[in-house]
Amino acid sequence: MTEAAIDTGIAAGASRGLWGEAARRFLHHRLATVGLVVLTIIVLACIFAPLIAHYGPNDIDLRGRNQPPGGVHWLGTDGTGRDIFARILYGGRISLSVGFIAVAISAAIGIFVGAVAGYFGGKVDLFLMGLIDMVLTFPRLVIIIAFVAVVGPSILNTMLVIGLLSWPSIARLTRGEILSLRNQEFILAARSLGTSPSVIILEHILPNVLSPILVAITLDVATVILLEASLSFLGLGAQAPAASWGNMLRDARTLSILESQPWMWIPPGAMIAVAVLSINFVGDGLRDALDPQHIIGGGGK
Amino acid sequence: MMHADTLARDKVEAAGQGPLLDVQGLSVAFGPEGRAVYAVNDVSFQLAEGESLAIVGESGSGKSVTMQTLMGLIRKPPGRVTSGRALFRGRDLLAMPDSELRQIRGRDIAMIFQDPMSSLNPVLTIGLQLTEALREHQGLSEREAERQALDMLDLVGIANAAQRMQAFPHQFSGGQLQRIGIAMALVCKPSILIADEPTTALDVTIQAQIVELVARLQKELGMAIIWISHDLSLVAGFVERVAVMYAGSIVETAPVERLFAAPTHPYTIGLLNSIPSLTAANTRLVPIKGAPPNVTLAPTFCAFASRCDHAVARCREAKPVLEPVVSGHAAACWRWRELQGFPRAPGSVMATAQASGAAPNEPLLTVSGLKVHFPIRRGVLRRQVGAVRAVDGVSFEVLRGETLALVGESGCGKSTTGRAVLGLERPSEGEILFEGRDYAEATAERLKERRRDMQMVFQNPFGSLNPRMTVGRIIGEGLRAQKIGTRASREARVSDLLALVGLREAMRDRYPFELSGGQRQRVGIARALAGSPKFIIADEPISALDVSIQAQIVNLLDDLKARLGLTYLFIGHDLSMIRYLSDRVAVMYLGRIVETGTTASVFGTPLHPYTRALLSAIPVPDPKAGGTRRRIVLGGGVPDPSKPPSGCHFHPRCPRASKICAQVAPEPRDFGSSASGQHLVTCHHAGEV
Amino acid sequence: DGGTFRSAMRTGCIEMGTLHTTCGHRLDETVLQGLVHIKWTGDDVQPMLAEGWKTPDGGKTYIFNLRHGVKWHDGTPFTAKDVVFSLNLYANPKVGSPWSQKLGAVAGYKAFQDGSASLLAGVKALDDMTVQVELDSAKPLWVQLQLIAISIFPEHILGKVAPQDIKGNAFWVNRVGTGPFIWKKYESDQYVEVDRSPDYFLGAPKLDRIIYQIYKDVPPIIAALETKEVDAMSYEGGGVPISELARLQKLDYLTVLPKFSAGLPTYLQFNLADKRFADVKVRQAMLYAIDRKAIIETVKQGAGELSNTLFPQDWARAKDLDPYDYNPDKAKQLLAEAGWDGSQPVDFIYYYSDQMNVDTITAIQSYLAAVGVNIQPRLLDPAAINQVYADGTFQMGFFANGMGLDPSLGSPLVVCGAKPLGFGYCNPKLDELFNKGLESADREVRAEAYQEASRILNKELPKAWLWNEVRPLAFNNRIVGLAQHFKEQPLVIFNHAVYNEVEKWEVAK
Amino acid sequence: MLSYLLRKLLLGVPVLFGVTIIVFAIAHAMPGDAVLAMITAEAPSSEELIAMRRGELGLDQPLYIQYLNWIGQILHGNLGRSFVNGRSVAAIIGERLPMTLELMGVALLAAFVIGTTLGVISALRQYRLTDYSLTLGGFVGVSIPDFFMGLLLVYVFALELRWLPSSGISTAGESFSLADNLRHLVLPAAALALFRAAIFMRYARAGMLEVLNQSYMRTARAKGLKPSTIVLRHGLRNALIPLVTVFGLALPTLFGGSVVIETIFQWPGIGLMFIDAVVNRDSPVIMGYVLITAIIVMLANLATDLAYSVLDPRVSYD
Ligand SMILES: Nc1ncnc2c1ncn2[C@@H]1O[C@H](COP(=O)(O)OP(=O)(O)OP(=O)(O)O)[C@@H](O)[C@H]1O
Ligand SMILES: Nc1ncnc2c1ncn2[C@@H]1O[C@H](COP(=O)(O)OP(=O)(O)OP(=O)(O)O)[C@@H](O)[C@H]1O
Ligand SMILES: [Mg+2]
Ligand SMILES: [Mg+2]
Repeated sequence: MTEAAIDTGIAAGASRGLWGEAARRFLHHRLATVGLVVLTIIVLACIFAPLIAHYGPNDIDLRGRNQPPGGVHWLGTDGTGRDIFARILYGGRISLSVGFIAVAISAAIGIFVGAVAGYFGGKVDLFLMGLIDMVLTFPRLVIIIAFVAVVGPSILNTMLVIGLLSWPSIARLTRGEILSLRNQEFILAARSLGTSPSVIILEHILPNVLSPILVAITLDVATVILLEASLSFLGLGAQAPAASWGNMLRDARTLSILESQPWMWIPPGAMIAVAVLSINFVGDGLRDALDPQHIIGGGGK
Repeated sequence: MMHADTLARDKVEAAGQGPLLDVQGLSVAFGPEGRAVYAVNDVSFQLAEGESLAIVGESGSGKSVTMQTLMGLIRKPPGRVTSGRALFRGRDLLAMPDSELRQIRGRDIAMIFQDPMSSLNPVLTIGLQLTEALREHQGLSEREAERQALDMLDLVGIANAAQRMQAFPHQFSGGQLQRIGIAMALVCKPSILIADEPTTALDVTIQAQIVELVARLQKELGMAIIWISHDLSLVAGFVERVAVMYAGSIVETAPVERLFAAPTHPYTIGLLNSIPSLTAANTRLVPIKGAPPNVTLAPTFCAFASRCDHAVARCREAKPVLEPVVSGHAAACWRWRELQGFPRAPGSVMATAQASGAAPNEPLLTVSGLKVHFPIRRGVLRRQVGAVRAVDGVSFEVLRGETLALVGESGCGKSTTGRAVLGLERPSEGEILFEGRDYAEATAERLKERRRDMQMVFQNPFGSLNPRMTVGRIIGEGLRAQKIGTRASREARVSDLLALVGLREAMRDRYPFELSGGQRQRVGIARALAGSPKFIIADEPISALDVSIQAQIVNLLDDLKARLGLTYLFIGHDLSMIRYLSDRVAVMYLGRIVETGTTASVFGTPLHPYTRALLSAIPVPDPKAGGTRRRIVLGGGVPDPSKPPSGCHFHPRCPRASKICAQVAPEPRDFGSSASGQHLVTCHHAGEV
Repeated sequence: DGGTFRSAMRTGCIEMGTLHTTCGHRLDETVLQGLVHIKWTGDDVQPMLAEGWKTPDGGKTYIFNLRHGVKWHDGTPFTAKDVVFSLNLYANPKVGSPWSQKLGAVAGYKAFQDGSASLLAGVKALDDMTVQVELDSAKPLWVQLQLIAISIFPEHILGKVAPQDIKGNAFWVNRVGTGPFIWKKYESDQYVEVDRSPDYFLGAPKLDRIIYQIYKDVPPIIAALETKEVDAMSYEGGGVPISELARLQKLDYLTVLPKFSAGLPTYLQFNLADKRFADVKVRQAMLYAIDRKAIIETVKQGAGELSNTLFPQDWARAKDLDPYDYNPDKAKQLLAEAGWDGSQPVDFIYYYSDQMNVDTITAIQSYLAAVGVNIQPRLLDPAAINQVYADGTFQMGFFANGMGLDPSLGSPLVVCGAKPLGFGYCNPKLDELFNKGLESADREVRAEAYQEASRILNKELPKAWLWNEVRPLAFNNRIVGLAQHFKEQPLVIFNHAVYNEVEKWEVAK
Repeated sequence: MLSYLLRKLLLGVPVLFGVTIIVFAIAHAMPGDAVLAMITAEAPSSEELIAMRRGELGLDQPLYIQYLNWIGQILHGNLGRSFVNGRSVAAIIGERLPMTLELMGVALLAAFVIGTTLGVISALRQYRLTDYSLTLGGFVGVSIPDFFMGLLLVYVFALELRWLPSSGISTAGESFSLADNLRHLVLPAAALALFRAAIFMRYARAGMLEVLNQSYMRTARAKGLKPSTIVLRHGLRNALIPLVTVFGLALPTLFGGSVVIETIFQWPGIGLMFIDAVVNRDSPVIMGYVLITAIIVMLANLATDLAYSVLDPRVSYD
């Protein structure tokens, strides 16, 4: 009867694929689910911005500028009378896509470089570490100005530049993790079965080093969303009339607005915080979900 | 506060009555009601001043949890003590606030943990770790604390202690760390020492040293000991009383002689039966059938019932309590009275395991002059300044269908040899012929092919399974990598393999951490079998397991050998098990093989001094023999393999060494006879009696 | 104890020296001095180191009588040698000063430039206290237009320095002058401290010292004004940003002058080499499309003066200019007539990134979009702008230019072949009018020429004139003589001298 | 150990070459050059003058020659002269580097101490109110950009509370005093530190949680040590090890951050110098900055390695 009990306990999760199981664990992580729901709402709201907002993001109304939040303009208007709510939604498109895509680029490069350096070691490692040091010390300002000059300003280029400049930290992290994992016996076991290096990296190594990398990635999303604001200051990033959360914050960079028109800076700031927080919770959830050993429901109670 | 405390204690001591530790009805559960794990159920025992008690039982039976609860070390939540008292000198450990318990921890009750490496803080010097408790509890000055710590290190036999106080844990060998762990527990001269399986991870020679050490210290310091183990033979020699735990409860407790002589509980009987006997060779091991208990069920029945041959309806309905059998001997079984007449070893054991077909004479694998050196690089240019000579000239043959055992101290190069054979390590020198072919320069494709024929069961049952893959994927990995069959046929094969190694189909979707050690080990075996190899290197597949599970696995390997005609290279250090399962034995010392021969001749007439020392350290599951056997305890530790001694590697530790040993490396000589087969010994003095 | 006056300054060019840059000149007004100085009324110059001057031949030769008894702050007497030395220094090709052109009219300038002469032949010391400057041709307004912003340097110090080493010389961070204040201390990117010179030739200053606090960014200046860490946000601070105006106006210890300072025509730049802008109708349509009044009233909060031509000076503007009142329908019509293709975006460059200007560009973008002109703003920094100008790789832009004292200074924006700001515009008639304006010193005669020019510029719109920039200033009331000084002047020219009569300012007790 | 350091330093040489070559090329890809940057409408320059100035500065030569000239100077221990004001780059950097290092040092230290402390507290109180509040606060922290944080701090502490000066490194015109300097340091350092403290907090929390589960923590408790000893001596020491990496990685970003913060607070460090140099296309100064920051980052990496081996005796470099 005890055996039967064990069996039924297992049968409950019958045919658990790696991802199906992860999804189930993820949904049991309360904060992660909340984060995912919030994030989904934000993303959907941004995608369907034209249906939700009554105003266009760039519809100016010079006579109705600097209005506080109210019935007509839910979150008020800015210095040229544009509807803040609409700008938040449309701005989210830029900020979130910059955040996601740039981080995706940097994570892809970083994980790849880190994995290769860590797994193969030796001269490859030496060379890649040099590369990492080099990119780490690049002055972003110069690179960005030059980059805009050569390829022209656009959101796509912003993502590219940020992605190309911010991968070294993830690469270092990955490398360190892999170094400590490389000689684990299950890797040897995989090798002895004739598994190819690419499969070993993808199936055996990456899932096991993901957790610290996920922390870095979620924090990077925040950094990147903010970085976009500084970039638009330099001419890269969202250009003048277009909104992004970052440049909405930047536009509020005067003492008068800070003091007497908080509706211009609190919403974009809050959106960044909420988005980043949700992403982080999702990241936590993902991490726990990919770790079968994590006690379900242990997090976020 | 402190004052009143001392007073209270003095009073109890003066009264001189009652046991030192009295645990009454302790129950511990983990997790919330409804989904709880009932780890400890109604455990009671007493420990008198200066007494030594062993707690044995299967893995997961609640031994560690019981002890950690006493020490206030379990994490709450999820842990909770659901009932019970633990009176230490009359004061309830479970009821006192943590600040008060803190005064007792370390000073009055000290604990040695299972894994020495991970229970020492890696970033603090052992000096600091040794003295901090002294300074905390006795307010000693740094100097004084250091002096006492030094004494203690000397006592546990750490050479050059004064200097080593400044060293960090990673600079010690496993055996040394274990001794430091003991010293750390002992510095405050506690009244009770709890040793939680302190030797499971160590090999026999060191295990022997430590058991001896603790037994001696107990006498010298007059403390009480609780020794937790799953190895009955180990504790047999030196404890006074044994308590057997199963599924969170104590099922039997008796003085040690009595337990071995007249075990009463069916579980205890099973446990004793699974121990291979040193005297009766080649009999099949008798494991306890079934799987370890499920402790997620409320303890309302006899947890052993499902595995018990004698279980009746009653066993499944109510939980038996400990009943005295004779004075000092109690058992928790409804039927102990009826069972007393049963023979201890049920039924005559099945005949020899060597039922395999072909006569083992044609070599499958020939290793000659194998050397594996790991370069040590230093300096700006990473010049190679030396090498770890992990394997330093090893030659042996494995014949088709036989089991060759490779034994030797930890770090002597056994695993490296195995890995080199498999091609996971590039040999520095030497030749490895598999089925007559050398794969040294083989292409990746050819190597992949060889890997179908040759597989390895890795040493560490947890570390060798990817924690994020399900059992099914792990077993099927080789099939996928070798592109054997279709998806469906691979699935079917995995099912077959699961059945073959005795795992239920439902295990397929479990993760390694959800498996018990034995199950994990079987997954490793199933993975190795997946590609239908001809040859398996089994690297200490059982060393981390308890006896009954060891027995299961050994039987499995035997069955497979018989059914599939497999050939094994079996790496291990548990000699009693090796004696049982191998056809031939090769003894390794510091990168070289010192003695090779049939099992019978090596165990019967060991010729190399090192082999003799090894054999003498095998624990005997007999309390009477334990005291009388002459153990050859080797001095010092294994030398640094990057600077092996000149001549015969063993000479610095050899009781028989002479001048020539330090100068000339001996050549192997055959001492076998036609009856005993080849028996090679690499010793200048072999054969001189 | 006369107290300290702290003025915010947005410049980092102190180390470079005033010879090589256009920034940092306000400082020279208090330490170094020129022969003449702009009057605070902004319409004439007043004698400084030159006590007086005369031109016997209607503007070809000028004779300056230097002030007697003036000493450099180190005690060395000031003489004609210093003047001759300084003018030569400006023109010296080895120095490479951007101000060199100011002496372009002096006889022998060409020869000096091409290396055939080692000195400016036209500059001579007649005696210790008299200097004569001879020009190539008569220029009746030469002193008023060219001699301002030319400081006189001590020959006994800089004369020892090789011309190519003048830039970045230690002198610039330890200046020795003849002005009302003595250079005391310079802390890089922090401040310049100058102390009163009791021997100043126009009378000892009442203030003890002036500290010019250097700021790169505007918000810190506003904060410092509020916390009274600085006393003035004036020209050298770039003026109060409109977005902070309301905030500062609330503070009773500040005098905020909202409508002051102008002379900055702001316009939409067209690259006339681009066919799309060749038709004047397109350019006119742009002006009709933008509601400039609304922008000035809201985004700029009144800090702009609507203008339909280049000149900020009232007397230089005709009264009958086309007002280009907001009329989007007319704009659409004109664009249609010109065959404008609205589907092609317009590359639009700008480089003011402060809040007000970004808002302005937003508004312009929105207005233009409404008539089918789709501009895509692109922010560039000055070096990039100059490169883009040089290469002609842009279509439109939003700019302002400091015009200064006189309408004639606007010529580099519009005359034929003007580089780099002409962008292919050429109207010989206009060039002729600009020349005419310089041939006479008579305001009436000049006004006629410039008014005619203003009409042409209004009609042909080589650039779409938007407004003249107005920049509010703010002063702490504790400095007496400062705010009052500006209150009397209705429209101050941007290049106006700020520290005029600084010796009379004092700290209120 | 020593040889490890030497080897790392030697390896740094090609990296420095790489950085300088790439940045040199990129810096010259920026539109406009030092001569064009100086042109204003007030003093328009003739084409001849522009050409002459370019010739003077060597900007008319092919790029690789310019680089070789520059590297030649460097090898003679000379960082060249600023295109803008002709001053020696070494002197300018020498004057300003201490300011930046003061700001960054204090900010990094504060961020580290605050972040680690809060992270440890958060870990010890996992899934309790304190933990949630700190997590939330941390994420608000990483959502406020440097430039806005600076303004916010000025608004609150300089304008509203009037506790601290709004900008500068010391009160202008007064002789330098450390106390005055520190008063000026508080806000910019805080603006730089808060964001990073939030990041350190995240990592410290994760690290501490990991450590809390280790068996040596149980051993420490079994010895009857005081809770504070257990957390500080046994826990923190181990939790610090992974943080050291994050610490090392924070340094380069701090250089970027100090450009912004130095501008907002008029802190006369190399960040302020750098932004001017970029606007002015002053390539000797840009290159000087890049070289110095690259060297500092590399030395800091090395220091990180050293700290690693101090904190973790298992790591040995040889
Ligand atoms: N934190 C926990 N949460 C849930 N269950 C736990 C926890 N700790 C221990 N257990 C469970 O309690 C039971 C007893 O564990 P314990 O560690 O005491 O076993 P043991 O007898 O010491 O075994 P071993 O020989 O393997 O050390 C096991 O089933 C284990 O899974
Ligand atoms: N990759 C490596 N680099 C350097 N030294 C190594 C390496 N792998 C193993 N060694 C060393 O080689 C020696 C033999 O190691 P090996 O793992 O073969 O021992 P073993 O006999 O299997 O010991 P155990 O019983 O502990 O498993 C040891 O001293 C070990 O430290
Ligand atoms: Mg245990
Ligand atoms: Mg091994």
